[in-house]
Amino acid sequence: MTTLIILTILMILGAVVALESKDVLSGIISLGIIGFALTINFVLLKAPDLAIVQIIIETLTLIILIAAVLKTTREETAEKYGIKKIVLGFIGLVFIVVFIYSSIKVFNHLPEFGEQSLRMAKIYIDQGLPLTGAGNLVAAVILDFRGYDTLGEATVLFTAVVGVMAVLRKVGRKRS
Amino acid sequence: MIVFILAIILFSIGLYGILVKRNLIKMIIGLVIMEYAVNLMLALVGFRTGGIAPIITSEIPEAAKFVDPLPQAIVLTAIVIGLGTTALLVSFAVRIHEKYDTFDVRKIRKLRG
Amino acid sequence: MRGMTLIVKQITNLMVPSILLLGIYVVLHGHLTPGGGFAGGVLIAGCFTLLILAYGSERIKSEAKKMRASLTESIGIFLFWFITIIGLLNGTYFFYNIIAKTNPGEPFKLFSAGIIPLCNIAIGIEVGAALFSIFITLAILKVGERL
Amino acid sequence: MNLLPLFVVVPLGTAFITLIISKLWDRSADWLANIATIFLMGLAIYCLRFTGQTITYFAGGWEPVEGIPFGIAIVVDSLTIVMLLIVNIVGFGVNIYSINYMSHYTDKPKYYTLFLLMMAGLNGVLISGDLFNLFVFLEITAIASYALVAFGIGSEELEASFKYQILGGTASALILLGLALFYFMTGTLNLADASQIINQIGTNPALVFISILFLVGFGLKAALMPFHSWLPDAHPSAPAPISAMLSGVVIKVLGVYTLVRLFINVFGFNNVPFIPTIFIILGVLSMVVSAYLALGQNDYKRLLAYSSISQIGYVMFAFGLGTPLGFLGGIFHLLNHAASKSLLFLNSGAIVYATDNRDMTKMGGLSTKMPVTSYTSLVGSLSISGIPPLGGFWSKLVIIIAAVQAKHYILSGVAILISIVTLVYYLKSQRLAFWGTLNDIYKNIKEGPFGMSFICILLALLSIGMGLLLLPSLRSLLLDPAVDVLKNGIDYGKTVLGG
Repeated sequence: MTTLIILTILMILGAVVALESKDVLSGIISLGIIGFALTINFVLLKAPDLAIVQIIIETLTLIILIAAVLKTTREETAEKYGIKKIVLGFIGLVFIVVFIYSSIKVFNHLPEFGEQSLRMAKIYIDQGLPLTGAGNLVAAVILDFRGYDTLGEATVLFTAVVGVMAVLRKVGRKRS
Repeated sequence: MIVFILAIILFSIGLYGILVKRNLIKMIIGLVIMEYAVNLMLALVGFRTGGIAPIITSEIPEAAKFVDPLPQAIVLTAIVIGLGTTALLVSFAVRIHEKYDTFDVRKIRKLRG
Repeated sequence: MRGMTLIVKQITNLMVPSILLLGIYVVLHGHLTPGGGFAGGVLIAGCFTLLILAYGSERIKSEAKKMRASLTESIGIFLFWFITIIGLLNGTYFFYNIIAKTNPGEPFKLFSAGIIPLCNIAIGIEVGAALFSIFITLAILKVGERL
Repeated sequence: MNLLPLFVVVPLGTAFITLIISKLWDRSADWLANIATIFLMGLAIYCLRFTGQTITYFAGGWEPVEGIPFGIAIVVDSLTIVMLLIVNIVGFGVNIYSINYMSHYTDKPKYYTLFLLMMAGLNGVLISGDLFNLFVFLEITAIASYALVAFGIGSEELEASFKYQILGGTASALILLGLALFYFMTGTLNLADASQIINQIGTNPALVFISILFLVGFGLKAALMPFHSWLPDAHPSAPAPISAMLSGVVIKVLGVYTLVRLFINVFGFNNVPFIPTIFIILGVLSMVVSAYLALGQNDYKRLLAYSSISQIGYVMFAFGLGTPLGFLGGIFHLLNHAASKSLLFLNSGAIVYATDNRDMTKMGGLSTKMPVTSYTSLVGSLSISGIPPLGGFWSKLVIIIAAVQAKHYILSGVAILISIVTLVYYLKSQRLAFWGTLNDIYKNIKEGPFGMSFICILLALLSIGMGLLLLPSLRSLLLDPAVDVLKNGIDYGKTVLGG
């Protein structure tokens, strides 16, 4: 529990550095802090499947982002601290403080951490093995009980790839 | 409860980045942070005190207390969706840089404001 | 993208086969151990990405590779789609685990859990090829070459 | 009921195979995509015989155990059927139109693949009875439309699409956060089951927080007024068929339908009492402000985009009234707006196809050269502005009567006023673009190919004839059952799970 909190605070610090650093490249590398801390959090939260996927996806995300930045520019855009900027930042801060404050109130009305009651998941846990024959309950959920979602998920990835290839093709419109 | 609040704080930092930052790559970073925060939140929701990873082997009896596998399945999907969105955004950012030679939102016509 | 030094290339040569093997293992044992089609597919994609990073993208005939990766991806997801509609063709349900219901197999063995391992294989192919084609499309992009 | 998954399975399968086969034969994409959309339209029309019933189908055959559904439910009721009709008829028309229009662009197979994925996503959202499943299909639609908006990869398209993606991504993150808390609170993702649980819990702060997250998330997708800033960029920049699809269908399905389904059928207006007021406020705000902004536009497609926000405002206002008549007006206006707005965007596409120009001040006198486009766009404009006897008149009339009945006298006056403003800006667009003298540079233009004109005429006939749906015999077939679904409110759960 303590480790979890420390790692999450580390993630928050990483997020601040990632957004505020003057060099975009170091911002992206700080994003790695969040991703890898998240991986350890997944292990602590007993989710090995997620940890395996997250650690590699994180690496690939970083590679993609770094490749993009190296091809273009790594300079952070110059900030002008005019009155408009300060007002905007202030409104954003107020909004976020309200958001966090109300979420504190809300969590008092939700179950405690680790004490959630099962409804749908009860059947997955109790009867996952006899019904599907898969020892890995996560695999049983994503590919049998909720396989339709996974079809959608694979389709999202497919869509993204077709989209990337469409956007990065050489010529968009035919010349008449 | 404190971990939930921390996850919410992480989420709002990402939101803040999107609202305030003026660099396309920084905006993408903000979006990625938000996605991570939501993934963390879902994993936290699925945790049960004293539970073990939801993998039954011949050594572990079926009666053991497992953590909830459903949020994990959701996070798995969300991670992949997040990667797809990020890749698409990055390819757009590269293309925009090619046209304008800058990542600055204020120098790009439509994105202003 | 240029390649890297000899040291990196040598270590890559050593690492790639084992990463590939791990990826295939994770895909095939997805229903028994942590992992599955996604994790394994991502590992396989990572292994190809490592090769490109070490050896550079100039050396390969990138366009052809891109086409092949995208074709593999289409075939992988088409296989997955086909597995899901077997139930419909058979007159039962969409996404019906037809094998597990008729011939369950012994739990904790490789050949069990019906369509789950088959789905894992199809997803493994799809995810691996998809991530690799995203990477290679960005890697071979020469900024400013567009007309 | 093995037919229902076909709404998703067919477009998905066609999309996957299109990319493979088109490598061998380039023209095959045209055929495959159109056969798929024609099939989908037939299927949607066939589903008309199920109006008034609620059909539940569990993917994978996982029927509920002890009353707890744990598989993914596919639910089709009368409201879904109305929306499925809109999606698949407009999708069919747009796809026929694309055969000619998209020949300006390279790499058509990718266009068709993305288009079919978008159709699959839209149908998937509509037939889904499970919150996470709905989210996944919403993401498919969203990602496909990001890519489609920028299909021409010009600088304007890229910028608009980037903005759309950032805001769309934020919306998705908010929805997913809401989903996490929703699951934490109820322990289920099935909408029907959740509605029963929420009804037992009643109002509590967590529910309010979740509803605000969903409201902002889906409101961003629907482009309601404070969250609209992406729409006036994204919709005009897209290729015309995609603009028609986005304005005519996508914002309705991803935004309005999901909001209505969640807040009326799952949360229930009783458990979140502030929601109807917010619907009315956001609706009136969108209605008024974007009508005002549309007045100042000279770009034809941008004017249409602002008009879309304004009309979505009418719809949300009608649903916010919470009366059966209001529901009727809302659903009916959705139908009318889908037909007329996709018609108008396709017309704008015909103009761009002929003149390569969107600025109305540089047009003029096009009616002599492009009579079909001119007359059909007149029909569309008058229908949206609410001139009798076109469809739009009847739906606005129903909304205004509903507002008067609900004692919102001032707001019904505002709705009438905005209807007049709508007429003003559409007449302005007609005058600038089609009437007056012909500009010399456009002496040699001609009407677009037959396929494009044919679809415009078809949609114009649909806009004219839509008023007939209010006739009692047709009304009991389509609109009344859909209103009943909303009128039942939170009893949705019982109806779906049967018991």
